[in-house]
Amino acid sequence: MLERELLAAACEAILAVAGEPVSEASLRKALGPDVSAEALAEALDLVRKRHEGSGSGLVLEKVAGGYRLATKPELAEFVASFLGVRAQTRLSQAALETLAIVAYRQPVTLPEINFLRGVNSAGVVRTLLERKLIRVAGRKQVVGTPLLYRTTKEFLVLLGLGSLSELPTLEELGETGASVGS
Amino acid sequence: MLERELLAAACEAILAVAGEPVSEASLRKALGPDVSAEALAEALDLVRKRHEGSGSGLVLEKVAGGYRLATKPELAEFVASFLGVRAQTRLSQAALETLAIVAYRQPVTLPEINFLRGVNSAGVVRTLLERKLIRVAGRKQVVGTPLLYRTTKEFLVLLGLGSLSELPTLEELGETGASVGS
Amino acid sequence: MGAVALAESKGPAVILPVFEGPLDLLLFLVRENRVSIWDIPIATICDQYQAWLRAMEELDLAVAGEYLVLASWLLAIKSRMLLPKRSKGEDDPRQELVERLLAYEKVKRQAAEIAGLLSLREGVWPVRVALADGPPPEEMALEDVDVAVLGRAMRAVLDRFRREHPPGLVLAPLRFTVAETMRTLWDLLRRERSFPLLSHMLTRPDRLEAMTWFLAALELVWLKAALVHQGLPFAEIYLTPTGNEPNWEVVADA
Repeated sequence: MLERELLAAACEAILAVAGEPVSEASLRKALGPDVSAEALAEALDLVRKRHEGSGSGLVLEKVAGGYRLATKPELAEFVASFLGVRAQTRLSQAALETLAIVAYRQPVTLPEINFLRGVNSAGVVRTLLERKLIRVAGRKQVVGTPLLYRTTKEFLVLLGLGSLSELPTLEELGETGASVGS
Repeated sequence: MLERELLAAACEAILAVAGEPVSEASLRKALGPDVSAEALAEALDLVRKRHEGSGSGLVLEKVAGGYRLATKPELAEFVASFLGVRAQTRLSQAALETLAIVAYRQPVTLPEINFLRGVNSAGVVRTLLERKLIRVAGRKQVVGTPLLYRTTKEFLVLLGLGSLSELPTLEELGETGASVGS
Repeated sequence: MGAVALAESKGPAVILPVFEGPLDLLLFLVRENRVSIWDIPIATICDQYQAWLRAMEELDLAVAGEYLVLASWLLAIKSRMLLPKRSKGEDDPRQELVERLLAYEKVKRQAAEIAGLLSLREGVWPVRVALADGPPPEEMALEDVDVAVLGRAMRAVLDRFRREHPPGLVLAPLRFTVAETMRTLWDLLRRERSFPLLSHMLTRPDRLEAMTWFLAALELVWLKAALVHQGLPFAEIYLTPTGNEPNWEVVADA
C-alpha cells in the first residue's frame, strides 16, 4: 500500500534529520491530523524492518523519549574510524582561537596564550604544531625562557595570503559590511 | 554476498553521521586499506538503490566532490513541518546577484562586485560570509590589496553541484545583439 | 525585483518596481522602451531615468548616491551625443555604458540560474543521525577556515578576556586627583599634627578615593613633607608633618 510506504518514508526522513529521539506525538503532529496511532505504529514497523537486513547501516531504536535512528552497533568501528580520519582535517574552536592568537600576536609564548584564553592550551598548541600551522621560533628571554610560536607558510597557503602583512586587521574585518545593508 | 552488504552498511552508517559530503578518499581511509575503489563504488551503488524505493525517506547524493545522505525532496513538507520551518531562508535578489558574481568570476573583490552591480554590496557580502556561502581567499595584489572572495563547499552542497564546473553556462545572448530579456 | 504600488499620471495604478541599483533601473527602461541595448536613445532614456528618480524621492524611497552618479553620467553622454563627430573612428560615447549594462544583465541571468538551482533543492535536508556517545564537538573543516573565521575567533578571545578582566583603576575617571588630595592632606596634617591614614582610607566610600589618599600620602613622604609611623604590622598608620612644605607648583605639574 502506497500510503503506508509514504508514511514510513516520511517517518524515516524526520528521524534522520532530528538527531535526537522523537516522540510519537511529535511525529503525528508533523505527519498531519489524519494519521492514526495505528497507522503510525505500522509505518514505524516498516522502517524498523527495512533496516533489519544486513545491507542497512542504521537501526530504528525505541528509547526513553520516543524513536530514533542510530548507526548499528556492529558498525561502530567504521564510524569511529571515519570520525578519527575526519578529525585530522578539522579544527576545534579551541584550536581556532589559539591559531588566531598566534597569527595576530606572533611571536607568542604558551603562557601568553594561556593568559589570553584563560585556559591551558598546551594540547591545542601541540595539535597546531602537528598540523604544521604553527612552528617554534626560538625562546623568549624571560624567566623560564618559554618557546616562541609563529605561524607557518602552510598557514599562509591555507588562508590564501602572500605574507603575514596581508592578514586583515580586526577593524578591517568588522567593517566588511558596516555600511550599506543588503 | 555479505562482504559487499557489510561495506554498503558501513558506508551508510558513516554518511548518516557525517552530515556533509564525504569524499571517496575519506570513505576508503575509514573503511580500511583492503577496500578497492571498485568495491567502494559497488557498495555506494547498493546504498543508492536501497533508497530508491518509495519506502525510503532518504537519498544518496553526489555533491561537492563527495557523497551525502539527504532527505527526499518530495517529503519536504513533512520534514519542514517537523522542524517548524517553512523552507530554508530564501536569498534576496541582492544576495543572489552577489553570489552569482562570486560564483562565476571567482576569485573576485568587493570593488569588482560593487562595479558590476552598480551599488555598494558590502552588507550583502557579509551576509553571504555569515551564511558560509562565500569565503575570503587572500588578497588581490592591486592598490589597496582588497580581499578576494570565493564560493565554499557549502555553496556547492546547497545548489546540489558536484563541482564548480557544473555551474550552468549561459548562451551569450548579449553578443548576438538580441534585445535584453530578464 | 520587488514591486510597490504607485498611483501615477500614466495610468490608474502603476506598479513601481523596486530596483537593485541604477543599472537595474536603466535595464528596466531599455526594456520598457523596447530599444536595442546597442543603440540606446540616450536623450529619452536620460529623461525617463530622472523622472524615475523623482518618483522614488516622492515616495521617500532612499535614493542612494549611486543613482545620482549614473544620472550625471547619462547627462554627460547626452551632451557628448549632441556634439558633431570629429572623426569617423571616434568611439561612441555610449560604449562604456553599454558594456556595463551587458555585464550587469549577464549577472542577473546568472543570478536567475542560481535561484533556479536553489529552488530545486528546497526541502532537501542533510541527514545527521545522532552518535551513541553524544554529539561530536563543534569543529570546522580546515578548508573552511579563512581570515574572516580567524578574525571572529580572535574577537571571541578578546571579548571573553575583557569580560573576565574588567578594567582596573587606571581607566577610571579622574574624580580624585592625587595633587589635590596632597594639598588637602597637607592642610590636615598642619592642623591636626597627626593623621590616621589607614582608618581614613578604610572609611572612604569609594575604592578609587581610598587609593588616591594612599598615593597622596606616599607622595608627601617621598617629598619629605611627612613621616609614617606604624607600631605593629596591620596596626594604624599615622602620618606626621615634617615642616617641609612641598613646592605646590611642581606637584600640580606632575
